[in-house]
Amino acid sequence: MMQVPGDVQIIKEDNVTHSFCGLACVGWMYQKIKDSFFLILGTHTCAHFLQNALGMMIFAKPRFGIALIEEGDLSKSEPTLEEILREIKADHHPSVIFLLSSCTPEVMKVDFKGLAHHLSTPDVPVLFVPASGLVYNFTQAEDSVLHALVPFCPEAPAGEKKVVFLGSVNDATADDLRAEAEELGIAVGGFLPESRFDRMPAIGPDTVLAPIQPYLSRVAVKLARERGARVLNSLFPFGPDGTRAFWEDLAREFGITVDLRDREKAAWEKIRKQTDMLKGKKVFLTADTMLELPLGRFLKNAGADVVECSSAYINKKFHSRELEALEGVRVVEQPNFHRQLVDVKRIKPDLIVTSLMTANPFVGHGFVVKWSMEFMLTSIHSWSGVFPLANLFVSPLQRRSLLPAFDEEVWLEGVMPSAE
Amino acid sequence: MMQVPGDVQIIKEDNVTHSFCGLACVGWMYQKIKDSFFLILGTHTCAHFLQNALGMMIFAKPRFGIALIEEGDLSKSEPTLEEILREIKADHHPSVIFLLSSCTPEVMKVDFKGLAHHLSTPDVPVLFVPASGLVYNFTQAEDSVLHALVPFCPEAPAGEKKVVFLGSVNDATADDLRAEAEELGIAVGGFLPESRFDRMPAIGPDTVLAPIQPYLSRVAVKLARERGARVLNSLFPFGPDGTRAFWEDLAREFGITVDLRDREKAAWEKIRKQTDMLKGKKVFLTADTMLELPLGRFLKNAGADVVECSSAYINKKFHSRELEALEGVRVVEQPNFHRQLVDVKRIKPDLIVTSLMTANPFVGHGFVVKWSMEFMLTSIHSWSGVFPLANLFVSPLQRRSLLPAFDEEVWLEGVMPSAE
Amino acid sequence: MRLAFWLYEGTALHGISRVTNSMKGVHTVYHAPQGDDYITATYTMLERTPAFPGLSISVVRGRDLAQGVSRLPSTLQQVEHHYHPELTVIAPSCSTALLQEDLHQLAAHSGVPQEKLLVYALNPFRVSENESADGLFTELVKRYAAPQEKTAAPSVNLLGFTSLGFHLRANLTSLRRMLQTLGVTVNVVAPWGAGIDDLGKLPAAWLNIAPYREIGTTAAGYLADKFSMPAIYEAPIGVEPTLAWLRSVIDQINRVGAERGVPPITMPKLHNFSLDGINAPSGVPWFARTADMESFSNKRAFVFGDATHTVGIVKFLKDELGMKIIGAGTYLEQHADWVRKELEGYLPGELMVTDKFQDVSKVIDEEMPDLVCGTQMERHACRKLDVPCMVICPPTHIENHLLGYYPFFGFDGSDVIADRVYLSCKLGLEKHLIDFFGDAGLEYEESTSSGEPHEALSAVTTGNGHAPHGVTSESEQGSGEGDMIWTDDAETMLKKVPFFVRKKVRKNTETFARENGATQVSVEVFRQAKESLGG
Amino acid sequence: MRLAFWLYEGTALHGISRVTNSMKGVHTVYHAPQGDDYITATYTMLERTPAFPGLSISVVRGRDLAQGVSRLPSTLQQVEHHYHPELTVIAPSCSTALLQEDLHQLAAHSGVPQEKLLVYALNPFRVSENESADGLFTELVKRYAAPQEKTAAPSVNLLGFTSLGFHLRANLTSLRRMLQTLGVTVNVVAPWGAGIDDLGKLPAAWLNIAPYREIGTTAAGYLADKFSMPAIYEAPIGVEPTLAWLRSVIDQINRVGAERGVPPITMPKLHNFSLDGINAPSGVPWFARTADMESFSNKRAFVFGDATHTVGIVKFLKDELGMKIIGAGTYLEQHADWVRKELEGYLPGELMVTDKFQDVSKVIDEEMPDLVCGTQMERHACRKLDVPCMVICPPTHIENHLLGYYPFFGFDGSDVIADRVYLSCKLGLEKHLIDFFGDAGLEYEESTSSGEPHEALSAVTTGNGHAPHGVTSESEQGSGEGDMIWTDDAETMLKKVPFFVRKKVRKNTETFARENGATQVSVEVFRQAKESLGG
Repeated sequence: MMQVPGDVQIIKEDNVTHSFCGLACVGWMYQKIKDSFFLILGTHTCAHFLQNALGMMIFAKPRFGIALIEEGDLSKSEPTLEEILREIKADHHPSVIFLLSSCTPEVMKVDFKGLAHHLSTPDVPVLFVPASGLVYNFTQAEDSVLHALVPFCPEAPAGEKKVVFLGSVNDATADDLRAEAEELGIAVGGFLPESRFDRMPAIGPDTVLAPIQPYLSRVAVKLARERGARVLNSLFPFGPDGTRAFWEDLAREFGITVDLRDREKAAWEKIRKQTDMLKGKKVFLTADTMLELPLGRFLKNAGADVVECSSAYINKKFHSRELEALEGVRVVEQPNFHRQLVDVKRIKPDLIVTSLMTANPFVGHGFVVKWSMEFMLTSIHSWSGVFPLANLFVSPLQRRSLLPAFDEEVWLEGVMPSAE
Repeated sequence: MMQVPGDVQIIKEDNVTHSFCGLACVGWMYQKIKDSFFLILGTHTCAHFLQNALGMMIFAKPRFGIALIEEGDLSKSEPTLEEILREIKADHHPSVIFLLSSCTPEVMKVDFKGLAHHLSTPDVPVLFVPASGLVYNFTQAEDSVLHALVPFCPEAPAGEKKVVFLGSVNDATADDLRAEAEELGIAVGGFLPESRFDRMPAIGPDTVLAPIQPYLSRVAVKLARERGARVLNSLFPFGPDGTRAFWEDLAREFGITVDLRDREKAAWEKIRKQTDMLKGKKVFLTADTMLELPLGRFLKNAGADVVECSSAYINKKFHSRELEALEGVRVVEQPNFHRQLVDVKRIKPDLIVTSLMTANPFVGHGFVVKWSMEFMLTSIHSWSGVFPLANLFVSPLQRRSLLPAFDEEVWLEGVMPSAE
Repeated sequence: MRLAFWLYEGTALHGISRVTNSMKGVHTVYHAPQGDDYITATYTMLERTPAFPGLSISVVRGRDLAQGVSRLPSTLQQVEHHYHPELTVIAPSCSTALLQEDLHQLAAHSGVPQEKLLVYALNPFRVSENESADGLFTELVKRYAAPQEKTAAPSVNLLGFTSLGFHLRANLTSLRRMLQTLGVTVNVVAPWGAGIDDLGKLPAAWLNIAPYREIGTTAAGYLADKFSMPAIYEAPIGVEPTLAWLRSVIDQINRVGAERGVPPITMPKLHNFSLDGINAPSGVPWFARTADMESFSNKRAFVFGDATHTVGIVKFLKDELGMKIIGAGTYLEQHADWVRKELEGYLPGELMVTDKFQDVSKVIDEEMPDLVCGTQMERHACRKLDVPCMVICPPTHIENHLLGYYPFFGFDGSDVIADRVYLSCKLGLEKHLIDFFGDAGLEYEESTSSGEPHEALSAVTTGNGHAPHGVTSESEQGSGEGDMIWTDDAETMLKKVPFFVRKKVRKNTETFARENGATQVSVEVFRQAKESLGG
Repeated sequence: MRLAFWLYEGTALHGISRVTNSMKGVHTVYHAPQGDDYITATYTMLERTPAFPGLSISVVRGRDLAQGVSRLPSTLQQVEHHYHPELTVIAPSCSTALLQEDLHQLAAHSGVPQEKLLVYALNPFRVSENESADGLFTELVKRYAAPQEKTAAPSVNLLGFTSLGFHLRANLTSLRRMLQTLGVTVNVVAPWGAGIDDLGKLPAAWLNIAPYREIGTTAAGYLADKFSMPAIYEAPIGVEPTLAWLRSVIDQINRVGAERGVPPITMPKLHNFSLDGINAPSGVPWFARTADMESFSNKRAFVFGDATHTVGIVKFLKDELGMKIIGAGTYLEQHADWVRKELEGYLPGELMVTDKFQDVSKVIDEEMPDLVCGTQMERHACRKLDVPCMVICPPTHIENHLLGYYPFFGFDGSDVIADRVYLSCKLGLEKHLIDFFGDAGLEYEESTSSGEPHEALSAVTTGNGHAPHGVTSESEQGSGEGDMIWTDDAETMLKKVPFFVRKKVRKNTETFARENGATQVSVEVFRQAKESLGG
């Protein structure tokens, strides 16, 4: 157990399992940066993973692909990607190619930095993005992508005091955040990332970086170090509580004092039906997307009994405000799934927020679940995200109450060999 | 039995059954005349017929519809269609509305001519098209449609010697016929119908009408009578034999002598594989589309043994050349289906060309069939139609030879109550 | 008089021939103009009848009318001569009905024995397909059902199964299999496959099962009155209704059995009802609880059809899949009261009762449901709007007459219906993906490679290979109330909303604006609406 | 090294877990970096497993490598402690395989009894999903199958049924039902549903049935060698193959029976194989002969998939539906020779053998078949081209994992396959209609009402609600040889050809022009080509 400011205790276990590796970030990053190509130097396993994780989006020619390491390539000194890059450029004309590492070439000790440098042209830079499962979990590789983009953010001159929002969100959410900031009198410098490679925001010593996703600590540190930018230390803008703190704190950075208590209150009021339902409910968050800390905090403030809030990676500094707000909640980093399973059976939570891999088996054990992935794919930021956020938690509970009784002896018979 | 020139005997029986009424012509006429609307004054039965016959083409708003006679309308003196016409015009902006009669209003003695006249406006004429099953079979109502279009064909001045092709064919076929005529030095005046209402061909005393469909005798007679046009008396342009005769005879009308023997021979040669297969095969044509006479003639000349060639309506004059060519073949008008069934079982034809209604039951009795409707919906005219025409007859024979043996005791068990 | 394009119900004549085409040894003679036997094609093509349907037309031509000649007697003679039916049903068409001919007398002139003829002269302007079929079937049952001993072992009749019925053969198989598992014999199925002698044997069964509200219930009612035969009228659509149906069969059989001193039957282990006899009889209860089905909670369904299926499917969607029902309707006015009663508590508003498909189409256009269950007409209306639709009842298309086993009844039927709902709807995670990225993530593809954007969209949204159309861009416009102006940048924002909900969002936003006194939709109004309406 | 977008086969690890996830009491431990257990999601989501699959990952992190630490022993202990499997299979991933660790030794350090562990360390760069699964299954059979008495009554084992297999459960049900009708008992199904003790009992059966070329045949071969068990390797896909399969089962059973003095079994009446026991067991033979199926004679089909289904479907399309096969291929190089032999006489050219989906896609693009039977990849390639496609084997999508009974094996399977062919292809008459009117008949609609043309096209061409895309206008261009110029009026004429054959017509015309020495396609050349090529 380690101590963090505010006396929150983090239990650290041996592993996160049942979650994706960093390559998964390709799924949303390629859609966000619309003139990009994501090339993974990897094996059959990486390709099969993407195929299954992103199988819903099989196009004839997707804007991501695998430079496939085959048996014969193992004995070669360095991979030769020239031909593959030619193919990509001819078919897709990307403005930028992200070259993602994966486990096998890392074990092979491929010099990715040198490789990316070698492949770059003035027209189409090739940026190395470390993403392998040896180091990175699920959403974390977005941090690596943004890291790689830093050199392509112009230097903002000193004195240009603007906020740059850190984290990829869809265009509608970005519009919302920008408008909200402007309404509060905050000058907006843009988003990292923007949706085109050539439009990355200017960042300089008077930039305020406002992280809007909780898995981007490395790029925040880098920008603070390299550009002297200031990193907002607040809650993440999820839920009425987080959104109020976020905007008030951000305004404060710009010397603006705003009191959003009424707005927060109104937002809570708007989701009263939902919070009434959540009140006192035991909620268990297994580790998956690294959104768990702010989600747990919102649940706690909504009156739920967060019985465990686990996350793959917790940064004491970057997450300090969330951790403070989670005081009293059992917070686990790198949880052991076997132990979680035992605890779940003992605690019998009313709702489990968990990964695609584990959701149905939890249901099979009689629990109500919510896919953690859904929080990635729903606009849950800021004020307009309050309602969808609350609904995501409530809808499985509501649904379960409507379905008829379930005799598992009858209806699970033969569903799977392992279920017998 | 009646005698026709050339000693061909036509057996006339009591009825054609298992075929559609004239309303069916809507199916292709509305597609041919692209700025038209076809309105049928009829009952639930008419609507249900179109729904089933054209069911494959259910659009949200098709360019044909039924002015539905409901029980309350039976006691009214004359139908009031104003409101319905407003609706049609607002939704479809047709250049012309064809008002088709059907059985019930004919029994009710609705004054269709007066009605059409009353509903017509200078912008959008409403043309009466008699089409009811009390009088008209299947394709025959195209004759009525063309009849109604005659006033909208400009008068061609005397001395303007051109051919006007009579009968609706698709645009590709029309192009072919036009090009072929021009190559032979024949001036083309157009087609009745053209594919737009305002482009109907000019017809006058020096127009040569070349019927390209065998079910249009009335409009031919009308144009001869009213405009003094000359009607080509030849074979219809189906198959190498018919196509050669058609073009040679048409050219002769224009004082041009052409010898298409080589071309005919080449065309036969091109379908030799098909005619080899047809040779000696017993083919039975039940009555359906009124294409039967030229089809039977082609089959006969291709070497098949046409054991019966039935048609719903035979016009001794209009069909004289086809009838001559069919000498020796049993030709029946208005055949009795029950008798045909007996004959079929006795004669055991190798191929039956028959309607949608009867095809599968004939197959169930062990026969090989071809849908007569398919000849309506395939480009079988002139030289480029030779190959598709021959294939239509041959493909079911080929197919049957490829399928495995069929034990009807096993495979028809329970397929339909009536099959047991 | 009204302008009709397509109709839900067929004609009275169609109803008659559906019954007679179902039966053995029964012929119909239409006294009608040439072409009125077009209905033959629906049997020979949709049901692929390998024998000629027992339908002959006695053609009435204009000339005959003028001359006062009728071919009916001669046609009846020909039919008798060629086919020797046990019974010939004679029916007028709509046009000949107006002639007010005495069909009985004409029939008598045929010389065919009168007991082999039945004149069934409904008013075709008043009676349609289902009522006609139900009526004729009842007539036949009245005519032939004979008092007799009950069978020794428990037995049932299955009534109302009729040629061209929706997934008829598979439903029949599903019921047969369940009854077999219960140890109950099928005495007679009628009209499907029944001969005249089978109708005679109807009263030998212990119980009548008449699951179709449209056809067979009247006959079952007659048999109840006349022969004191109990009847079950429920359709086993869905898992819970199937369980209730099975309990009901057991209960009714055991009541008769008790009177007759036959030992009661009991409910077998439910896995005995599965196709392999060893597994859960349906996957639906588990499926409904799995994680990706959770997204179905918020799916808004609209159901329109006949009586039986409208009721069954509304209940199934709500009770077993947990979907939201935003409306339902039927084209069968004569059964509307029954549907209303059955669906009490299920509908947010009034039951829609209409036979005008344009009106139904309009409701779909306005509501933009996440799923429509309807007829072939609704499917076409929906395709235009890119609204998912599945066909649940007639009128159908040839694709509803397939070879495989796709019942709607019983446990097996629940699986089939759930699969179709699943395949029709946009899937859970995939919908999220579109919701999240909108069209935006795909526009790049559009500009660089032809065909791709469709591809992308379809793969993401439907996941079932049925591509949505990219054709809504126009149709979504201009169907608002028309009096609300959008600023350019508000329009731009709207474009960031996924295309398949854009229309709905536009409508909701305009309503919000109006309620809040705005005269146009600005970016600000749009954002307020978004926040207020929950994103 | 090559650029890959999508792959046909999964990894060796996937093959291993497909086998162990099929079984009871067997666990797999992946020695792999975090995330390599992604495969768990395919089981929990596609198969909707209500229990946790027996898969645990022993995570290898960069830090561990640097420190020379392995978590494997601890993971094995945890697995033993929490789940008590009878057997744990230990497998490396592609990255850990490179580390050349001694997994046996690491396993030994766990303290878990060695007889409960099996290290299965394939070369994941050489071995893929199917070979890995087949290999592991054979290993397990070798390890556990024990000599013993045969069962008294005729019995079979069903081998190769494996988690995530194509329409696995339905196929299994189909075989179970047929065997039951024959009066033959199923001794063991494996790996699906089998425990270690079931593997032990395998030699008790009279006969092995291993219908999947990919998985199970090697084990059946081993059992034949070691225990002299006869085996049937054919897959009963299609009516005739099913009949042959039944005869083969009877024959093999009776041979064993003769040795054992057990009376022979005989072929029952075929209607006993139908779902209701009273009708034809399949609708395919009749369906194939009906009139609208006649149009299928000229339909050109291309088949690409695994070995079992490629062979089965090519034969079915040609032999039973009478379609033309224009080509076929497989992504399983190791089975290519077998496929070639099986399809001798069926293919006009060479069997295509590739695991590059782009290459397959290119062939489809060039040939524009009337039907493609392939994998999920082909379906996507086809959608772009508006070529009808049905999925016949893995890789699949969640829609291939449904609740209902849609087997590909047996009589019931023949019905299902035929239905899918029918629904996928453009129908007979409807295709004629389009052929005849081309786009032309619909252009008017296009200009007056939005959405309508799609509507019209789709209703006419597919008849199954799956609208074709109107997006081919660009893609059809420029894919000719590129060196042939078309005059404007020839282009106009080409536009009158229905859009979905336009590309093919363009190509044929250019070939004709070239062969006839023309340097450009004029109207005249086009017409000559049309006449010469048969319209």
